[in-house]
Amino acid sequence: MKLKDIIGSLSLNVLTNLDDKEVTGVYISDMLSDVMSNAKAGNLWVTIQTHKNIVAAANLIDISAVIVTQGTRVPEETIDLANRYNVIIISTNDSTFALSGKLYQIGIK
Amino acid sequence: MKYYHSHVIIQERCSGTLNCLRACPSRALRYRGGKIIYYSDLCVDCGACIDACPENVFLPVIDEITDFDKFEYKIVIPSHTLYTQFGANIHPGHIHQALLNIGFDAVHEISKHAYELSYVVSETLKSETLKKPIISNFCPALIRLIQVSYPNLVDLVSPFDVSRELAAKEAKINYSKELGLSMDKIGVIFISPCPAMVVSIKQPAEKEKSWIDGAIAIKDIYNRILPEIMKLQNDKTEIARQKFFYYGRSWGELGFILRHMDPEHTISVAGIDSVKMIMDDIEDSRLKNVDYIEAFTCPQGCIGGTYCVENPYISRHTAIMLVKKFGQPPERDDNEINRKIKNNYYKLDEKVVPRKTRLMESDISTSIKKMKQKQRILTKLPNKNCGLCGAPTCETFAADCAWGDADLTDCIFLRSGSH
Amino acid sequence: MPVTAKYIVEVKRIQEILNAKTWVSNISDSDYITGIYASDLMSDVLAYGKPGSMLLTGLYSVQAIISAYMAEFRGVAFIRNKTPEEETLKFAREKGMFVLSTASDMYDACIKLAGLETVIPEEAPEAEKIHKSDNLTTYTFKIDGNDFASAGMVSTRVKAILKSIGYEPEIIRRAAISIYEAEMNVVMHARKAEVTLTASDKEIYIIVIDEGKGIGDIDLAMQEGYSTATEEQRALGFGAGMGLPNIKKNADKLDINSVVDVGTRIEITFHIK
Amino acid sequence: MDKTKCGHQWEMVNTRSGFIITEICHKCSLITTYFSSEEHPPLEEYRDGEHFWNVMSSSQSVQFDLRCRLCKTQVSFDELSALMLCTSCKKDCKVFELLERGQGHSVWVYVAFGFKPYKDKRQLTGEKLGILEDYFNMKRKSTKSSIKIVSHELIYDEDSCMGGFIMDEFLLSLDAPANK
Repeated sequence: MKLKDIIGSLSLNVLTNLDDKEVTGVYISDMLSDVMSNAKAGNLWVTIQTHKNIVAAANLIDISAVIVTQGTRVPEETIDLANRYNVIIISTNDSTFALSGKLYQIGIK
Repeated sequence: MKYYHSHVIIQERCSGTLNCLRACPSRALRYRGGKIIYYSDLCVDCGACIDACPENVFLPVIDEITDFDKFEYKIVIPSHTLYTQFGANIHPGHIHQALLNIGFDAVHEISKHAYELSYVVSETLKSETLKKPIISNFCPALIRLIQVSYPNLVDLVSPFDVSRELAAKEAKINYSKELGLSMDKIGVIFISPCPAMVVSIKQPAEKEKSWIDGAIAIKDIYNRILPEIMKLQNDKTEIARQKFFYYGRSWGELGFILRHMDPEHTISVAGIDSVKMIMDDIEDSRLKNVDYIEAFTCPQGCIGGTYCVENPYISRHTAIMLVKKFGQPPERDDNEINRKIKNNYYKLDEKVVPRKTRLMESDISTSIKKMKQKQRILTKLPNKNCGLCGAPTCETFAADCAWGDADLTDCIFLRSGSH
Repeated sequence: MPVTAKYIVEVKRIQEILNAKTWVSNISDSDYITGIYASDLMSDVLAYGKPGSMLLTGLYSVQAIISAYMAEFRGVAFIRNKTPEEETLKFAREKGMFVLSTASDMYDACIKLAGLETVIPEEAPEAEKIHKSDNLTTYTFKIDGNDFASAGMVSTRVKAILKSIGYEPEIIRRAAISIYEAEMNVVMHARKAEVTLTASDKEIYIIVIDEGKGIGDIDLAMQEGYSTATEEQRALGFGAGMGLPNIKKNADKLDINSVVDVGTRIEITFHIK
Repeated sequence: MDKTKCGHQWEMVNTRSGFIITEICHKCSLITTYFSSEEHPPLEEYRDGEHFWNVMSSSQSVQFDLRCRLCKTQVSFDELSALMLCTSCKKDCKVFELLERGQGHSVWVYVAFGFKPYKDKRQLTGEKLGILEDYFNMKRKSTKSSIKIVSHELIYDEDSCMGGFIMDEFLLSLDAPANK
């Protein structure tokens, strides 16, 4: 599924530059070491972490986009770094649990 | 911003008595991982930790007499409090002579300036438009307390420089003229009753630089001048009535600033808890018809300072007796003072501004999130304030957890579930 | 249209759906949870987790169960077949919480459980929205009528809270004065009262509900100098008839509802700029 | 199959969760780091020979091996404590030089840190760094960029490193790292 379609159908806020990517699957975790060892390239990564270190992990694994839940404010520093590394960060006011339900409903398995 | 503080912590000496945690009125100390943790942003330099620790872990940062050998001419300004440390039979003139005997070149008396200042303040209070009550800025620990805990009150802090600074300014200027020496060759040394005044000299809250070059603790100089005073007593030495020997009417005990002011519209308060009560009242606009507040964080005022030697109640008695026996008002030239008021001679260069502490977040939402966490944690804590987690109270522990400085598992009640 | 999710699921259903292993049960057949919070970050569990929920986490530290307990959760489910530590299990047994573990990863577990959610569309009134937002914190205080000795305590505590949050000094000053006046009114005229402070990034909202004689004529009570204080109270310097007018002067919004011989409800609002 | 000729296809196996614990000796200020599968680091200071160790921090982390799907060669990465994305730095640092050189071609530089003290502990060999780099590059889908993994030895001054660390230091603390 295309990232732009997901953003459109769930009306998510894009915080960084956006280029369209293919999304394959979802990985939920707030642990960077967990993402490094278990997430797959192309995954949507759902988290409430906003530290700039998420860019390091997302870039390493080639995550399609990071979705920050719970409306957590993402620091400028993180957004600047994400733009430099073409990491896409998206935000939603939903909780991680509520968002998973919606992602499933639009067909991401 | 890096704050200068009055003590250093010698961790090796600490065996974990936790006395300091409980003594600290600003809740700036913790004991974690076998070490004392010091949140210096909350510290008001009251010196309670120095007093409370039986192991001398808190080492006061203070100058030694030899530190001033670099100056060609050394002027000493004793705090009012020094005069109350030797009993009511010792004439202040003998104390001055003893200071000269141990190597100072001149003594400059402070009470003339206190007297002058009280006139300046009384004149200012006549203004109808002035925001009142004015809070005395004599006690630097009080200023820090206002900066940290009562940011709304900074505007009420007296806009005039304190007597010790005015004394140093005058001494430096006059001696420089008289001796033909440049000001940097003249050292002005203050004899301090407390760590807070030392800090106010090293890092003033309301101006660029202090007129005073350094400070010595009363307790450090006490042993040096006591033998000299005894010698002078034995020899029945005539007191040299040099022109700078003014005997003020007050010696640093609670109420001394107010001596020269209208008691109907003034309040005097000492001891940090009582001071906080009054500050709360001011914030709630609950004090009606009060124009001026004299407040000291030490119990009984400066005579209760950490660096004092004598018991404050005896000092208080001595102070009363000294006034009775030797007190005489210094001469005052009101016209001259009025001229100086016009020239802003007494005004401070800068205003006191609130201080940010580690608990203040950049935005309200983050702050509220933290407060909510703290509140939730607090309801699950035993509220026994046992201190075993290393925080002085359950409330401070909850805040530390919320602000990420402590782990929930540090609470032994939470771990064993015994409540 | 605002949508609120109602989530009430029996714990044994969760066990079945996740094909979960039960480490600590402490639950009866009819026990249920009212929400699910999926997170590895304990600060957010404490800040946003709703009481009655279950924590779904990959964080197998004992901190997880302690944070869940603090947030008044019913229990914890660990993902990826993590074996909980003995300390976690001991804690759960002591606090009457359940501990499960499942082979699913977080997304898998979430989507399985999300199917159980009953979504009820709900028109939320604008006024209630802010109080339902996550960005607020609520405190409750009690005041006793005639307790002149403690008068001012609530105002002092409210002020301390507002200061810690870091509002502008000016708004704190106005709030402190208003609460102090409201507190004095209770002490002088009512039997007892409850004060609720709700602080958010948009407003400070204070409700004082008292049981007492009530106010007969609110317009009259709003006039400066009007007072029903007794001679004794006035001799002590209270009851100058400036209470309500002073609150009105300081607050951004003041609502008063009163029933004679029952009590008064005062709502004071301060807007954050 | 000849292992030397195998065009390895790496997969991550044998992942173990645990904690990276950092300790300091307060007598000589030496810092040691190690991986522990126990949650609780030693709370009290303890003595080990001439050192008195105190815990400075503990971060949740994983250790893993990489195994080739084809020839079954298995390589352990027990010497790796954390990966850090180099983001910006002083010019004197070789890693930053690499980054600047790579930016135009979208090569992102990660530093692989070993365990301290570096001179006393076995460190990742150049060969292993290459394997790790291959693994992540193979895993990545992007054709626009690739990653480069280098040893911490190239760093000019570790204490001033401001990069993005892939480790979970703040999970347990209630203060979200964003606010640090």
